[in-house]
Amino acid sequence: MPVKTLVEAVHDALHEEMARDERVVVLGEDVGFKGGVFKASVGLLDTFGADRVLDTPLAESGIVGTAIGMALNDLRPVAEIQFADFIHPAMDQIMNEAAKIRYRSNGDFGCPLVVRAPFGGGIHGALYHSQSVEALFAHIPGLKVVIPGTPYDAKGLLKSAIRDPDPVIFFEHKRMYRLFRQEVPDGDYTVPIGTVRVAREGRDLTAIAYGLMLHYTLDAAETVAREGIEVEVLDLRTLVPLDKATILASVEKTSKALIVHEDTHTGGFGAELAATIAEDAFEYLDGPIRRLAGPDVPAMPFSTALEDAFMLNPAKIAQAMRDLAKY
Amino acid sequence: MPVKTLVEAVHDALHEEMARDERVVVLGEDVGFKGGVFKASVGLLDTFGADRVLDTPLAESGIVGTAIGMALNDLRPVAEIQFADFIHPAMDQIMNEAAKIRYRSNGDFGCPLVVRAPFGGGIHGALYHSQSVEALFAHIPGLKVVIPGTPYDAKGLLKSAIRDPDPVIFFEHKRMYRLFRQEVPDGDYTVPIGTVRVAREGRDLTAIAYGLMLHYTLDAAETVAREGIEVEVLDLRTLVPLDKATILASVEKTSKALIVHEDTHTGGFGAELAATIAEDAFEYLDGPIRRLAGPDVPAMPFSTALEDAFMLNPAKIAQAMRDLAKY
Amino acid sequence: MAPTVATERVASSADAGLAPDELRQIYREMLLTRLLDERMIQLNRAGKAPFVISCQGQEAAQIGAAFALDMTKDWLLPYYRDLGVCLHAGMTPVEVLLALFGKPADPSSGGRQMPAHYGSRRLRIVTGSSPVATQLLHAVGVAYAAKIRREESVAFTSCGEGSTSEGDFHEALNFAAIHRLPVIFFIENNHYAISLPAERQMAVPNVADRAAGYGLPGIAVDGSDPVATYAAMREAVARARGGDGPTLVEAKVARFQPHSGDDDDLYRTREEVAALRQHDPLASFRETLTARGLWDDTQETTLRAQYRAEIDAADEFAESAPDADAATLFDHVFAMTNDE
Amino acid sequence: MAPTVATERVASSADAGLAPDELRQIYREMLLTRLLDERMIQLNRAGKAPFVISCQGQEAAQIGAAFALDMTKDWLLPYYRDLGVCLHAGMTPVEVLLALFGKPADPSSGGRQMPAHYGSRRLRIVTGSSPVATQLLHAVGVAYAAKIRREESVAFTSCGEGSTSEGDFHEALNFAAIHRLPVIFFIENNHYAISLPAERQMAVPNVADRAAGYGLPGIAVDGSDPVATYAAMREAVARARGGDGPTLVEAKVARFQPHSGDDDDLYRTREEVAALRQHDPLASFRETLTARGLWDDTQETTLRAQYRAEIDAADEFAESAPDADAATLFDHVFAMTNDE
Ligand SMILES: Cc1ncc(C[n+]2csc(CCOP(=O)(O)OP(=O)(O)O)c2C)c(N)n1
Ligand SMILES: Cc1ncc(C[n+]2csc(CCOP(=O)(O)OP(=O)(O)O)c2C)c(N)n1
Ligand SMILES: [Mg+2]
Ligand SMILES: [Mg+2]
Repeated sequence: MPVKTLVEAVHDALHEEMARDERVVVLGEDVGFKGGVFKASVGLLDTFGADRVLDTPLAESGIVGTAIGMALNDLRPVAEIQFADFIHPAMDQIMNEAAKIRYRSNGDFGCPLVVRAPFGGGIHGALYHSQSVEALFAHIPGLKVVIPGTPYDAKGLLKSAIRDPDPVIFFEHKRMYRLFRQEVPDGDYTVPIGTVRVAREGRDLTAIAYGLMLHYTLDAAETVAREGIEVEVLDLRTLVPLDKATILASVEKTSKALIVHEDTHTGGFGAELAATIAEDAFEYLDGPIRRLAGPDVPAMPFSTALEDAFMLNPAKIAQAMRDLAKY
Repeated sequence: MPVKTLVEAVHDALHEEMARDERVVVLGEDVGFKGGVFKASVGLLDTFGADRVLDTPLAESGIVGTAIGMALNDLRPVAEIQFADFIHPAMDQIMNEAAKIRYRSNGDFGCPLVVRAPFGGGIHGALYHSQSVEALFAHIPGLKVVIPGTPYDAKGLLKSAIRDPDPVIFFEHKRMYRLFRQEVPDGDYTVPIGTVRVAREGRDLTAIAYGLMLHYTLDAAETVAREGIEVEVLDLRTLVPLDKATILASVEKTSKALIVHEDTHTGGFGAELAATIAEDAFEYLDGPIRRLAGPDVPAMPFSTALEDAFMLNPAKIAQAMRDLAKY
Repeated sequence: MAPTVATERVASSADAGLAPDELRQIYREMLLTRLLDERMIQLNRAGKAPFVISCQGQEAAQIGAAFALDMTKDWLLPYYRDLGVCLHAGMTPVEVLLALFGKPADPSSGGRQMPAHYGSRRLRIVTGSSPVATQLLHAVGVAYAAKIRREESVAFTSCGEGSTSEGDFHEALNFAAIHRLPVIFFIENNHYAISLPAERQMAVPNVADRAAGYGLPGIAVDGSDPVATYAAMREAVARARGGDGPTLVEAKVARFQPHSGDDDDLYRTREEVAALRQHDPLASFRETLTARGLWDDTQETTLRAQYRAEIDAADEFAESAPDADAATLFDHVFAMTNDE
Repeated sequence: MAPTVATERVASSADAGLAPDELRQIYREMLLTRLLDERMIQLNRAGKAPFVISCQGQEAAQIGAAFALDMTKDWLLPYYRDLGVCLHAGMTPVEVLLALFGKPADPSSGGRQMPAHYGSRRLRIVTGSSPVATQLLHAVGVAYAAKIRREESVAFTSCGEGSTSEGDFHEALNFAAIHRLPVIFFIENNHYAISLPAERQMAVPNVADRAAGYGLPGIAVDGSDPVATYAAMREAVARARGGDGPTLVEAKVARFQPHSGDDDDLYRTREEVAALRQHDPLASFRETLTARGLWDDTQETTLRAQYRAEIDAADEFAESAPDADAATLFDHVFAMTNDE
């Protein structure tokens, strides 16, 4: 089977879905002629033409707002926001429009839209090319929020997102775009939105992560395994709708939960996970629910020393695992 | 002592701060000649003149963006967003600019800005005049988020917000504007940002609420008190920075926590409160941490039947208290 | 690049090709709009409807504009004041009143949205929200889809002059101009955005003056004249259907009522409002038609009686229609929940 | 309302009143800007600096524009390509390189922001971010504060032509025009926004064409000519200081380098870029000065050597400056934490 990077997997999903359904269009800044600043859409313009691969003006509200109009008129737009840090001008269109179209029209209209954006740090992107913004969207009912943890899932989940009748916000960790390769089948397959993947089995504690942190968490689990601590690692994959059953089943088994995310601590998606566990698996808990997250500072700095201080890493995660296992 | 409504208290704070510090300016849609759609700024234009009380064009990013510029050039702007539901176009200016100015300039610049907005439902405002958006801002380090629960606090907290050297997002529950009166001293006093108020003492469980839900929670506490359940009610008042000490002390005393908010459930600020308690007061807990929140639907409907179904009320809260007390 | 024609009055020469029957039909729709609007204000004042927003003074612009569209293929993305546009598109008084009372049979939103948030796939009215100017971008996307499918359809979208200050207005016009999309931006300039007069909303006399900066034609028209509005819109529609791209049409109108049922209107003197009402587009179009022998008092009396009866019946039906079932609160969050 | 003058070339008659010394000073600053920019590109290619963004081709516009300002009272709200503007304002090569290496002594951000995110209260440069066009609104607010305090100060803000598509551009110009604020919107039109050519960014030939729609003057100027740019800016500054409100000045420039160190520039042919470089503003201004006897090869050689030495020293200093202490990560979240 071919091995692919995450960005290649994203590209393949776009290409195959455009070939499969002529209603699929791709739009965003530099997505056409340049093929995207991360090259996720390279070649699409040549294959599918300028009507379906659209280099837009520099205007994020405009990108999402026009994409919503396209979705309302029977296209299946996939909008790229160049960096998740620049999605804010589009928040009104995403949160007040896309998320509410089906509900406000009592089901008369739907909004089959995908908004893709690279997120996350560790690339010297500083305050405005490193952000994690998933918690903001996960709070808005009417949106689905997906973050693939592997190339295989990236392709399968993006296909599901494009075929979904509702708006899906799809974040790809940019540090992972070319970090490693994985077997990714050519041709069609989907991974359903809304299912957690058990990435590693274990009995001592449950660690939940997504994006780049999934890999750091798996690394850390290997480390502590050598010390006799068996961590069950869950790859969240979808924040909304949340696969509570898999999460609760794991915590019921291990009795301890560690939640890991790169986004800042207060009000991050880890809060929702912790609260859900505290409410629904309380009887099974054998220790406090730990959140290991980015620090509550406005954003990730550029300086290597400060960036390192901001970012989690396998060592910090392993330490948290040891502490919690000991509890 | 004079008795005042919440909106009068807000008005008095604005008036007194403008009189006290000529750097204070008020801007927003209809805040001048009309005195605000809820009349919070009535009379300010006459007293302080058009330079300091500014009817802006209909553009929320513009309102906040220009207010940031004013703050950078030594004014103390208080920007009104007419309804919290319309704050989204300003999210980039609030989250990427105001919140990050001090941090990104390494302390060289500050952004002493207040953004006020009425929020909340129960007034037939439907999807776009009923929203609670506090959780989105509480997730952004660099912002303070304040929600007064009483007229007294509204005046004192707004004064603190205006004098604060950093950006403060100040939400006022519009259903509370004229719901009741309370003694509010004329003249100067402040209520510090970042402190929880124990609104009612009790030993059986801790209920945490803010805004309109504070009052429903107090009502519910009265009801269950007649059944022998003594609820300690905390008026959160400030979401960020969070007064963890008071919250944890209460939960350590009662061993049970119920969090009540009008905003929707998933990723609401209740998640942060529950997660904090689950992590830091785990040993004291004697039952699951309950969240009672708005349903995970895109927004509050207009129809009375549906609005009532969306909104919490004292009866629903009392039932949750009973269930948790029984646990 | 198409020229900017910023003029207060586009001559309605030769009735812009409208036949007498069509002129009468325009008047009828204006009248129905007015009478239904008046009824809604009464119901609001009587405490039976929590919210109302009036289009009085803007009927001529709305019906004149809508007449230039082909409702079998064009899309409407109107704003909250567009009662006239939506009635023209086929929304009935019953449907409008079902929304006023927030009843589940309301086709726009099943009673979920505030009244005047029109929408209906059947009538090709795209669901709208309260945040102003967002629909302009949707219209651009709708037009884009139509264009790449080589459909003949035009997207009509409207907003008030105040709403043109939002960034979305800028982004929409720019995008539409670059792609020469079949979209019409219809600006109903009633000179106020709640309390803010247009002179403090913008430093140019006409919204139409903005169009040139995007490379699209901007036409200002007397929106109290339905035929003039129709004429300007007809040109814009022809341009859009002919592949020549978007047009901004600005109708100068007056707002006779407060901004909404919640507005005290104290920022205008009663004299100012009374003066505006002296130039009631409904009355003056009636005079025009009467002077030309196309209308008479008997017709007027008959039609008013007919509409009153229709509105009475609609009111009774809508008021007594069943309320929403609370269990439906969770419907239509996602497609999977109940539909598809 | 002030007129729109959209013309490619404003004549630089009589050196726009600039004395020979000033002309030479402009050239010197352009040269320093170029040499420092080249050094940063080298450092990026050598793997010593993770990020670089170049202003090559835009130096004449930047220095010409900045020369029209009074740095004792005006405020700058520049964008990431404005190395020349910030050097003119008093930022030193050491300071610029400290930022390039993300060192805590960087005055703009203490190494927190990416390079080229200028800021310094001392130099009256307002801290800027990456999201484009946001600073235009800040400039409007800064100018508003100056205006109501009756200060003479002007707010200068700049961005690329692509950034004018953002809603914030619209909201800023509108607000500034309504209040006739002392703010100058300086648009550096290098005809590309990363890969997007200006013709697909907007359907008008000049950004300056947009100004009229807001009721403010828009001037397009040849940004490869520092004197012409200075002349246009001087008028704009006079207008602002005289209480006559904002101006949009568009400088037509060329971008000689890729968008940033991360850009492959494959959307342009090498021939296209080579052709642009044929009209290097640095070379042509040197020729102009030389032809007029204001500059010679000896001066050039001496100055280049001097700047090289200065940049070498700055580079050495900045590279070897201490790195940030990780504990400072939590500083300056709020004022209370460490300062005030
Ligand atoms: C984004 C947003 N901000 C504020 C409001 C509140 N609001 C509703 S209508 C209105 C004035 C609109 O004025 P205009 O565009 O001129 O339309 P008109 O009501 O006069 O027809 C305002 C400020 C809103 N609906 N949306
Ligand atoms: C809001 C936002 N969206 C996207 C980007 C990514 N981005 C950085 S520069 C740029 C192009 C800017 O082009 P232009 O305004 O013409 O300036 P230039 O770089 O050509 O000088 C883009 C898209 C950004 N920084 N901010
Ligand atoms: Mg208006
Ligand atoms: Mg450019």
